[in-house]
Amino acid sequence: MTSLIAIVLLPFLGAVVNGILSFSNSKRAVTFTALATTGGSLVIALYTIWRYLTELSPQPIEYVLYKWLEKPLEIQISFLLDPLSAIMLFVVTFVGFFIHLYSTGYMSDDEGYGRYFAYLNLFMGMMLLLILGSNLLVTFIGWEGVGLCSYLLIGFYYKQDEPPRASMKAFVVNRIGDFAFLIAIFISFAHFATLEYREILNAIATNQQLQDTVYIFGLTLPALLALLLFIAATGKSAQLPLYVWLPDAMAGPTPVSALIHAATMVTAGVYLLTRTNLLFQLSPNILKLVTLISVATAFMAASIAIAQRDIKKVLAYSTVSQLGYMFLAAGVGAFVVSIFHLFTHAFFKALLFLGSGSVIHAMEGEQDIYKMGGLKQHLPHTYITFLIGTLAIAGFPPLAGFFSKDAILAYTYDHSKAIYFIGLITAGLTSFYMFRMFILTFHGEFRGTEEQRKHLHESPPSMTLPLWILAIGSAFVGFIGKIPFTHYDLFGKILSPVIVKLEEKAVHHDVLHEVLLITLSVVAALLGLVAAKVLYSQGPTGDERLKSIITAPLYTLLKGKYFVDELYTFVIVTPLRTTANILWRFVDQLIIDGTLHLAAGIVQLISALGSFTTTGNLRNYMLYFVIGIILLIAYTVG
Amino acid sequence: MNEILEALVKYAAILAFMLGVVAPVMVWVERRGMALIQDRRGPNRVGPFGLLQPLADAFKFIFKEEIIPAQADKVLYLAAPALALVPALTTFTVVPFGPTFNYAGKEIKLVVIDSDIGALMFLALAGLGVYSLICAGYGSYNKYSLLGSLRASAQLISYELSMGFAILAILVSTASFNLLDVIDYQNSMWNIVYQPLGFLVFLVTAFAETNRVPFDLPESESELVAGFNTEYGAMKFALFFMGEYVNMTTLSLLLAVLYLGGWQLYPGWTPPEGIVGAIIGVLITLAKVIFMMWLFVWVRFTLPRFRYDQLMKLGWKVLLPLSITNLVIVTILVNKGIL
Amino acid sequence: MMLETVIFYLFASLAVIFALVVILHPDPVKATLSMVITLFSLAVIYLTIKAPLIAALQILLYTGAILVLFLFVIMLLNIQREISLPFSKPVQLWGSIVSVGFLIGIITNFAIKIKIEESVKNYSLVLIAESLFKENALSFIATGFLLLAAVVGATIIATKVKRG
Amino acid sequence: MSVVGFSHYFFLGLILFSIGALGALTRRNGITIFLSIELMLNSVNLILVSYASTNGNLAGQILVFFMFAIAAAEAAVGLAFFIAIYKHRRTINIDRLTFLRW
Repeated sequence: MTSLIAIVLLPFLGAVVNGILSFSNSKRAVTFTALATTGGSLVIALYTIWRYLTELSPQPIEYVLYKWLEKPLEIQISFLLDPLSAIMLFVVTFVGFFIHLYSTGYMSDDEGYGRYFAYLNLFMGMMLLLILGSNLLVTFIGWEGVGLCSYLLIGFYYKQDEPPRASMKAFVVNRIGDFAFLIAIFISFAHFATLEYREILNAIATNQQLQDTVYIFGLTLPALLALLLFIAATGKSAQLPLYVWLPDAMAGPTPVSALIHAATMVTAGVYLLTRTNLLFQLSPNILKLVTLISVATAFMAASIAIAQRDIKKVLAYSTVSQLGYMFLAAGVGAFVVSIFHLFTHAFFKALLFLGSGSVIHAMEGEQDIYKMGGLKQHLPHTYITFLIGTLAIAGFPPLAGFFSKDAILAYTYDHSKAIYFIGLITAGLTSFYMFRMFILTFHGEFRGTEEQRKHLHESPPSMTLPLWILAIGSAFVGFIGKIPFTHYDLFGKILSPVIVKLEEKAVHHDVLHEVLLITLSVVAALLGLVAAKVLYSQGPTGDERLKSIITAPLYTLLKGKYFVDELYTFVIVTPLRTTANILWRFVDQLIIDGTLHLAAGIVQLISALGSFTTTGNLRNYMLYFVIGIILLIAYTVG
Repeated sequence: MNEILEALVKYAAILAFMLGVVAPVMVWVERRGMALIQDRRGPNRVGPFGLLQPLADAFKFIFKEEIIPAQADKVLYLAAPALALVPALTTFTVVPFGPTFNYAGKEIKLVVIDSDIGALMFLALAGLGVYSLICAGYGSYNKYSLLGSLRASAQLISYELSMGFAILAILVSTASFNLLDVIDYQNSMWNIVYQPLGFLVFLVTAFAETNRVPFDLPESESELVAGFNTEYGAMKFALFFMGEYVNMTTLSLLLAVLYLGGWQLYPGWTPPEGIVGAIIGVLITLAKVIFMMWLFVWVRFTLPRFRYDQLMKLGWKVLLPLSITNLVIVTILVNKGIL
Repeated sequence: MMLETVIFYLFASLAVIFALVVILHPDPVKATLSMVITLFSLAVIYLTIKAPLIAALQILLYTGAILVLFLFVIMLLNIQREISLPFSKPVQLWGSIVSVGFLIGIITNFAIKIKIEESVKNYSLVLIAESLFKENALSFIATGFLLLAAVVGATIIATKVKRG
Repeated sequence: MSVVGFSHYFFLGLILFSIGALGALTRRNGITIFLSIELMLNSVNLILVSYASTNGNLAGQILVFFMFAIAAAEAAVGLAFFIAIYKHRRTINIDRLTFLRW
């Protein structure tokens, strides 16, 4: 499968070329390179996936690019194509290409045009490396690479104050997860002498003793690996307690938020969990932890989102919440559904972000929904596509979000009723905050300045075309998943070889249950819609009414994002900074530097004694030389 | 002792020939040839067809007043003409000018020094010519002289390299530094056929080495008056002059030996036994030398002069790569057993 | 027999005299030209000890190339005569003379201990070539690289444009 | 060794070497110092060749052959240095070139 190489290398090639082109001012060349490489990657990927999935019984295909290190530390750079990576490949290349296309319009006036596309192409390459890697190390390279690109792109507007700070935050917070990932790599290498997913999973599956023996801290080895990988995933995929970087990451350009911080990179954790699902299925405790954290994340993020004013912040918390849903699905053992939600979410969340980008573009950088309103007439395409996206994420049938979210809730219901209800409430909240934002943005009176009103305009075709494509996707991709009341489940069928089925769980409810569940989720979504409509049809004043309903302290708590950032600052950042200061002032400057200066001073003193021979006169040196020879020969001759 | 005597006899003979016959004849040939080419009369007053003109010139040089510039460095100034002649008069000692023959039961080789490293000796001695120019330029206390001498020595060094490489290519195919072996090697075919590129390079560098047109920049009268010998007159000038002609003759002889089969009438021709054969061989060699000398004269009055930068470019960027190419090709061919 | 002895003493004295001129003459051009004569004399001496190849190379390389290079550089830099003669700093002078004297004494002492086995052998070019290209082939190639490096280095150093 | 013994060549070499050494130690013109060093090099060459000839050994000549190459390289680089120094300092009088001093 040499086509895998082409898929991965094309974006890297684009990154290099764009990096070089960024020194010139040729926007057309940059556009061409960016679109040609990602487009080429997309076409080859589509062909490869089609060829692969239409085989009668697709076997995982491994392609070894080269052996990096030989035994005993045998590491090879190799790619793996199986149903899971095929689906991820489709998401990344498809969404990635259209966001590239969108960016050519959105970023067209930016002076860092070439730099932007160099980063974005690099991101594409790294993401492909992440999902196609056949072992932990290649995935890790991609994992770090996307982290780097995320850092670079969040801080893209490095001349302003906020973006560099946000990018630093994202990087540092991600490091915690990466650390766990690294430890997981070390442990698996120490025990299996390999990093290949399939070999590790095979070794675990066939070794009963390994599954039963406690390894450390009361955890078995699979459980430990699962825990570490989950910690890694909480960093990259913005789960509690490491989610704090994602809302801040919205300081980057909007297409970046769409691609990296909604559709692809942040779902890497879900991908990793699914890739190693055997580990999780062997350790029920860790699965429980995943469930708890994910549902807490989903609910918390959704509740924060209802009190935000920044259109992108709302979407960011929405992303965190939806990622929580994905992990929830994984936590209850429904990895297929988790990937399915990832798939649908990639479409509608990318669509929503791009739509918000279109709005921001029209509003000349304004992101506060209080200052928008009534954009329906001015941005018809954006309006319709945004509506589709909103309906999809709120879970209205028959849009994509409905299928995936309903499946997640159905599985959760089997698992635990309490968690199901939290999930259901979260679904209602989702509907509420999305429509709140939607109504405030597109309906009512225009609340911006006269200046802004004059400039209101629909975005160029290069931006609306991706919107429409993604809107169509958001509307219809749900049908490839499980359709209620039937046994049709294309997605599950494709993914079945990847998901280990340790014990067959009851998936099929009777019709009554199923009708009930669907009704409940639709009712929740409708309630959210109605509440938003009632509260916010008069504009931002709805906030006051919301405040009166849920009491002021709670509203302040939500508005202040539960003050998690402040808590982290107080508990971690401040003590750390104080310690560092002490170390710097006393240990570094006084003790270490002092020792060095003392040593240097002594040497200087000694050298001053000998320096009178250093006259700089060549003849003197030659004289020393001759005298030296005389001594040497005299010694030899004796 | 006998060998030394033999060498001295041979040297005396060839020296007498060079200074007594070649130089005067060449003076006449050059001037009459110039007249012929430029459609003029040339010297025709002294003797029939001006044949005695060289003699008259010699008298003029001898009786002219010797002038030494007041600020000149006398040692260097006076050493320069002698230094011009000395390398010229030693270089031909290693070049064979006739076939080996037996006389009174003794094998006599018609080369002054039959050395294993004849070709190397030639290159070494030819290189000494630079010092004459430098002494002349530095000793004359004259701007034009100094410039001319610097130009000349730069030119000499530049072109010596290419000439060395061209000769080396011949020696590689012969597998000997001895020039007699080179002639023997050409029994099957003359080197000019095998190495036309090398021949071309050698020819051009020969012109440059003798400071002749089109490479006579050191003495280009239009810009440097007369170059390094501006301040020289009378016998001293005559010595420079003679040195140039001897050099020309030696290079022509070397050219004949290296590329035109020496004394061979045609490839593979061996002279008859005895003194007669030797004389025929010498005459054939002489014919080739005369042809080459005529070529020198011919070129001198046909081609214009190079500019200095063109000269350097030609030397370093054309001839040197060409000669190295030639050497590489020849080496490869020899290695493959083709040559 | 006598002839060769005469040749040796003649050229040895020439070499020494002009070597003295090299280090004593205030004019660098003359010093270099004296050096030419010294080296040429040495070449003749090489001929008497059956090293004609070395003699030819000595003339070809040293007098024909290296010293011409010296002359070029001297003329290029327009180096004037030294205003005062070399022996102007007495301390340094005496230091030098004493050092060199010691050096000579020690080396002579050293030389006495060297055992000399006199033997006569014909050094044909073929033998030297075999030694050069077979036993010392690696050194020969290395020398080639050294020369290449020297050419490149010299070009870069000499053509470096002065700043400021 | 035919006519005069090895000692003759050795002492000739020694004399030339000491002359070279004296020149190198006392002259102040960079080029002349360089010349003196070349002189020392040549005296060593002479001793090597004569010693090799005396012992019926080729090694000395081979060594001298390599020394020629090295001397050529040294001369090229050294003179290039003088040119560079001259361009920079307008002199090659080593009494005034004291930038080896700290």
